[in-house]
Amino acid sequence: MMNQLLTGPHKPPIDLKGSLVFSEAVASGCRYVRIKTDLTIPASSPGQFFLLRESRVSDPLLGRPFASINASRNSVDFLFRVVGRGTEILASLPPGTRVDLRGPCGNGFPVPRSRRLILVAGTLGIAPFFDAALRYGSTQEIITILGVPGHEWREFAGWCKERIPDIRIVSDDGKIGNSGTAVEEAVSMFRSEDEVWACGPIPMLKNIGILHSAGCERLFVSIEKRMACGMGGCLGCSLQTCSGTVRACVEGPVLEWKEVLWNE
Amino acid sequence: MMNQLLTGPHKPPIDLKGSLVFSEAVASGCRYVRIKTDLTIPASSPGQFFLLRESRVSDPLLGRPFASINASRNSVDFLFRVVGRGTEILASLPPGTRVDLRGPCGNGFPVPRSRRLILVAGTLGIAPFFDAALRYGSTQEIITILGVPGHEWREFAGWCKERIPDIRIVSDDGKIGNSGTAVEEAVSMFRSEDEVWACGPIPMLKNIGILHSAGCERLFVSIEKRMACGMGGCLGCSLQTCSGTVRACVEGPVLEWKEVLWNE
Amino acid sequence: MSDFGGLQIDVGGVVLDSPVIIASGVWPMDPSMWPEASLKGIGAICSKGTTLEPREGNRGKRICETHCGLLNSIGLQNGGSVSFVQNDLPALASSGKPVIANIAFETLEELRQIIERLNSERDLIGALEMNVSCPNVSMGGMSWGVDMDSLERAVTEARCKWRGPLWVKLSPQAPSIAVAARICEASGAQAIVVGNTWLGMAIDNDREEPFFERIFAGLSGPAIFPLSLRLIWEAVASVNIPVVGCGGICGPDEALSMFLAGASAVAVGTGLFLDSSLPVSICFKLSRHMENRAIANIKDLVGRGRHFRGETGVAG
Amino acid sequence: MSDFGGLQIDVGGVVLDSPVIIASGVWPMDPSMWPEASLKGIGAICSKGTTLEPREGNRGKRICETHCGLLNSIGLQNGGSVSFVQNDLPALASSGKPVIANIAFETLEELRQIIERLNSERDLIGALEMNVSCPNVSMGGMSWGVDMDSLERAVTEARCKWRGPLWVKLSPQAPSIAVAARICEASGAQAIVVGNTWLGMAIDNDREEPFFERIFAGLSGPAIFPLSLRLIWEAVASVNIPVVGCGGICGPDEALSMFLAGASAVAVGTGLFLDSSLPVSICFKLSRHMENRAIANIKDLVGRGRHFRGETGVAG
Ligand SMILES: Cc1cc2nc3c(=O)[nH]c(=O)nc-3n(C[C@H](O)[C@H](O)[C@H](O)COP(=O)(O)OP(=O)(O)OC[C@H]3O[C@@H](n4cnc5c(N)ncnc54)[C@H](O)[C@@H]3O)c2cc1C
Ligand SMILES: Cc1cc2nc3c(=O)[nH]c(=O)nc-3n(C[C@H](O)[C@H](O)[C@H](O)COP(=O)(O)OP(=O)(O)OC[C@H]3O[C@@H](n4cnc5c(N)ncnc54)[C@H](O)[C@@H]3O)c2cc1C
Ligand SMILES: Cc1cc2nc3c(=O)[nH]c(=O)nc-3n(C[C@H](O)[C@H](O)[C@H](O)COP(=O)(O)O)c2cc1C
Ligand SMILES: Cc1cc2nc3c(=O)[nH]c(=O)nc-3n(C[C@H](O)[C@H](O)[C@H](O)COP(=O)(O)O)c2cc1C
Ligand code: FES
Ligand code: FES
Repeated sequence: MMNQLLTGPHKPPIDLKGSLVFSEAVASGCRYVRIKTDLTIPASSPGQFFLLRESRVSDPLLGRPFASINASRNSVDFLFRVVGRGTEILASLPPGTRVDLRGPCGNGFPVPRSRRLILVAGTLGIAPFFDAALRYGSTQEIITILGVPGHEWREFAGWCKERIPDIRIVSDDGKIGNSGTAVEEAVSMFRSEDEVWACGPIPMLKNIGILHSAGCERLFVSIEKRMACGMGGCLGCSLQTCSGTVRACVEGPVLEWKEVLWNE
Repeated sequence: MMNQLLTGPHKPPIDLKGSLVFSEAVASGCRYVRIKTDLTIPASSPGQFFLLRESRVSDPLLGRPFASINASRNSVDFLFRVVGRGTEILASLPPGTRVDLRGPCGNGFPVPRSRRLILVAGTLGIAPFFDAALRYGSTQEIITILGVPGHEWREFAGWCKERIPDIRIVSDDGKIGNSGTAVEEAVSMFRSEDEVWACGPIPMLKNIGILHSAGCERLFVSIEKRMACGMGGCLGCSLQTCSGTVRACVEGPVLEWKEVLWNE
Repeated sequence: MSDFGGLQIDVGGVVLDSPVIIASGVWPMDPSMWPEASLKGIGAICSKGTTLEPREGNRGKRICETHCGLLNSIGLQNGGSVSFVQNDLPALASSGKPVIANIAFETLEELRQIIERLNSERDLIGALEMNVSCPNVSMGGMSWGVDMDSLERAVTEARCKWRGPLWVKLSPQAPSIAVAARICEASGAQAIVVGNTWLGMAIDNDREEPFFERIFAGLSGPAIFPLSLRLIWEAVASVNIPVVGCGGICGPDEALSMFLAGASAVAVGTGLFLDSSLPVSICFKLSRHMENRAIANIKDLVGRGRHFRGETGVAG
Repeated sequence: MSDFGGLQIDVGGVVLDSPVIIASGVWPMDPSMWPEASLKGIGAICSKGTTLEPREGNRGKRICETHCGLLNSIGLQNGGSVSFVQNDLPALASSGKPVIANIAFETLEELRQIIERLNSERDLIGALEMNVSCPNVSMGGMSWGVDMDSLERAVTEARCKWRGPLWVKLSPQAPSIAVAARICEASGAQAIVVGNTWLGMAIDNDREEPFFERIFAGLSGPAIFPLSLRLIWEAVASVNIPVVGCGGICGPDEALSMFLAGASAVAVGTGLFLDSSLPVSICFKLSRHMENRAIANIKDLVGRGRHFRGETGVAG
């Protein structure tokens, strides 16, 4: 399957235990947390993710998938938004709380081949891109585009700006950065030799490929599916592609845009 | 029923939300915690207790019953020992964790009538007695006796000694304080006009009444039963007494020794 | 008068100001012991299961926590039907909330006698709720609600003798809840409560023996919610009388799901052990959901989750 | 060779080095994807449910979390029996662990054909595990494991055709697990697995419709453990063949309880989503418990929780 070819054979994720080092409110409903693990975290690449859960608590039962940021030997950060019960509880945990991690899961984005790499994010879709500059900043020209709905995302956008130097921010209401969507902004600058990574809600991901026809060659998207095992066992995260059914947690979450059957 | 007579009509407990202020290891496996509540805690008396649980988490499901210490308008302390999953999790919660409280539950010890009050505790049975000195120290002569199994309880005993001035500590192995049990120590000093409160394991409570025959008139024990509702609804905590079946969470946990059917 | 507009509903002959019922066996029978926080949202209160004669209940340990669940083996401790009519019933009725009298019986003769006693205080009782999870002694201990012939006989008998509204509280152990529900409807029940606790057990590993003296015990609490919801979905499709949803509701969202599945009211038990303001939280949630969708009356919420992809399984 | 002394056991014709089996449908079919931490404690691995022809599985959302539980509606996505024999089976067998081939079928004819294909690779298969929770199309969709005539026919047919050890994985929705178990034993099964997921459902309150496209889904995880344990207790009392305990085991204590109730092995599913070292933790716990009580062989642990207050319901 194409993505396995892109990233080489998978190593299964491992289960780790750790503690919450800090948990900061980045903006209303958004949290930036750091986990220190007891054992070494295997190396990961941008787009890979971890399942995070509070230790010993089995309600919520499953780990929640989050893209890793700043993963080092013994520490990994996450940036997440409170959308439901699981993230609400995770957001309320004070430093010191013991947590379980499973990861790194999934394939991650492939090593870029073009000189210019354009990263397109819808709100929290920015998470997998924090490490891209670190990893590929010296070999690639990287442009990051963050789209947010409007002014209520100002704090969030500011926080990202501090950490991603060349970020361009656009908002639907034009109150932060240019007016428009991340996809419009991205498409306006596409050159056919660019490589593009996108992460965000499904309609956005679908759109970017439709609009990019005159654009770049290599377009990769990171797709969110509900997950249980995160390691290819349960088939809870199945996804239709041109090459057949794949698992978002193993063959994904990163897929080539043109492989995805967008109308399924 | 006698205990209702002793303590007057019951007010139902109320449900409160609060946060963990601190959580200290008192000795290996023993924890001293303080909860600050959002709303005012109704006044309670020694022997009353609260059900404590982590907010929003429904596994563990039920609140765990603990005697209140230092209860004030907005804050209450607990001293507990890790014995199973629930207390293990409670002990691991860092400050800031949100908790639910239900209380004050139960009848508590009746206002003492004798001049001298002897408090007899087996290990964690000391918990309900911390407030007795505060409450009755000016009107009663109070003698507290703490029995522990042996030297591994030294830290715990020391901690209690700092907080309860006239405490006498005895240990089975004689390594801390006098050698012997709390009951032996207590019985040796009983005068018939004394009032005695005891809290600890069932065999200890049973024993004190058997041995005290030459002793005091008013002997009250606080009895532990598994509880679900803590407010007289579920009948999970039923207990046999001479006056019929009673609920440990309403008519108890404090009962007159001679009312309890010890062989049930 | 209801505190929440639009939440009043007639369930099998009982008018409830709010569609949230306190389930049987979880709440003090003396209203002076009810926390104030709970009073507002309560639409009716079920009594503890009453038997003809007083019962001591089970010996040994009575409750055991499981993951998100509670096993109980109380064993119907109660003061018997005489004491119920003399003491508990007037006390409960003094709360001003409709009283649902929950009864348990082992023989038809017992059933008849209990009803006779309750008939004497018919005015104080909103509805009679038959708990059919108890054993039918003439069937060797199989419960009334599991053997369909027993169920039919018991409900028919009760309908014949009892002068007020009749509800039947079904057992989740029924081989088919749809069949059981239809039998109740055909035998004259005006509402069914779906369901009761689920049969489970626990083992004390250290002692290497069952935790409970009677080995099996009833599982309640959030763990069972998805199972209860499925039962309600099935039951609603099979009868035209109202269904009261019960089992595992520990938050407002779960209650709402039950209404969408077709329940006309919900009963809460274990959830009250965690939060005595659960009834009022449920009412708030229902009101907000109805407001957002311009639903004026709770009746129009009932079964709304069934109108999709062409299905219309909702009870009439 | 077992890593844990005394944990080897013969379950219905399959010798397991450890009595912990990976349940069907939860684990990758490619051993290179198994986390190292899990390898040590595993005694056998069940394949994903294999059907005669390939299946896409269900559309829409497939998993939904509940309190301490997981609803799944995967819909038996699998590559079909040809691909199973060619690809998955050799891969699984290369792990060195006995492979339990889990199969699902809608007609007896399908059952026969699947077995025919599996017979061709009989040597790679430790046992055939019949999943009888799927619908029997000739019974209008009622599942094989719920209708006792269907169950008898299917097991008899499988016994007749399949050349190796035969296990049947029963449905918790069976009206009586004891009866179902006896039918399997009488029809030639060498072991039964008790049980599978419990039928539940969820509703999406915002969309006001069932969460799953197929409305009902199977509940697994810690929530169901007390219910599964009770089923095992009942099943063990009714048959003499070994019972594999399955349903809700998410920690070593739960596994131990199953053995004390009479299970000869346990199968773990959802628990692996939380901790891939669960199998080895279970083995440690069993070893420690046995050591403390001077039990040399796991066989002597099986059913020890049944010898109390004069009862001796343990299977021989
Ligand atoms: C590979 C991957 C990477 C992700 N990275 C991030 C990230 O870095 N930051 C971030 O804020 N969010 C990220 N998400 C989304 C995040 O996992 C969900 O927002 C979160 O699981 C919601 O949990 P909840 O309990 O609050 O929501 P609820 O809706 O209460 O969750 C119920 C269940 O649905 C699942 N679920 C709900 N929404 C999603 C979703 N969008 N994707 C997958 N599962 C979902 C939950 O995991 C849970 O099992 C990622 C998702 C995936 C699949
Ligand atoms: C009125 C009262 C006051 C108490 N005060 C204190 C105190 O101040 N300090 C202290 O350390 N302990 C106290 N206890 C005992 C304490 O409640 C238990 O140790 C605790 O509930 C054990 O919880 P667990 O989950 O760790 O144990 P587990 O054994 O895992 O608990 C499983 C279940 O059993 C119940 N349970 C277990 N042991 C007991 C017990 N001895 N009494 C009641 N329920 C039990 C739990 O509440 C829980 O529902 C008190 C008990 C009662 C009834
Ligand atoms: C402690 C306890 C006692 C109960 N007693 C009765 C009873 O006497 N009669 C009855 O019909 N149901 C009884 N039940 C069942 C509840 O009324 C309710 O149907 C069940 O607990 C499921 O709902 P829940 O999950 O909201 O608790 C009892 C439940 C509990 C937990
Ligand atoms: C995602 C998932 C897929 C499953 N697929 C199958 C299957 O194909 N065949 C089968 O017999 N059981 C299947 N099961 C049931 C499990 O094997 C197991 O019996 C059940 O989940 C109960 O055990 P647990 O609580 O340990 O998970 C599946 C369970 C889950 C969660
Ligand atoms: S989450 Fe289990 S296969 Fe992807
Ligand atoms: S704990 Fe419920 S009646 Fe005492």
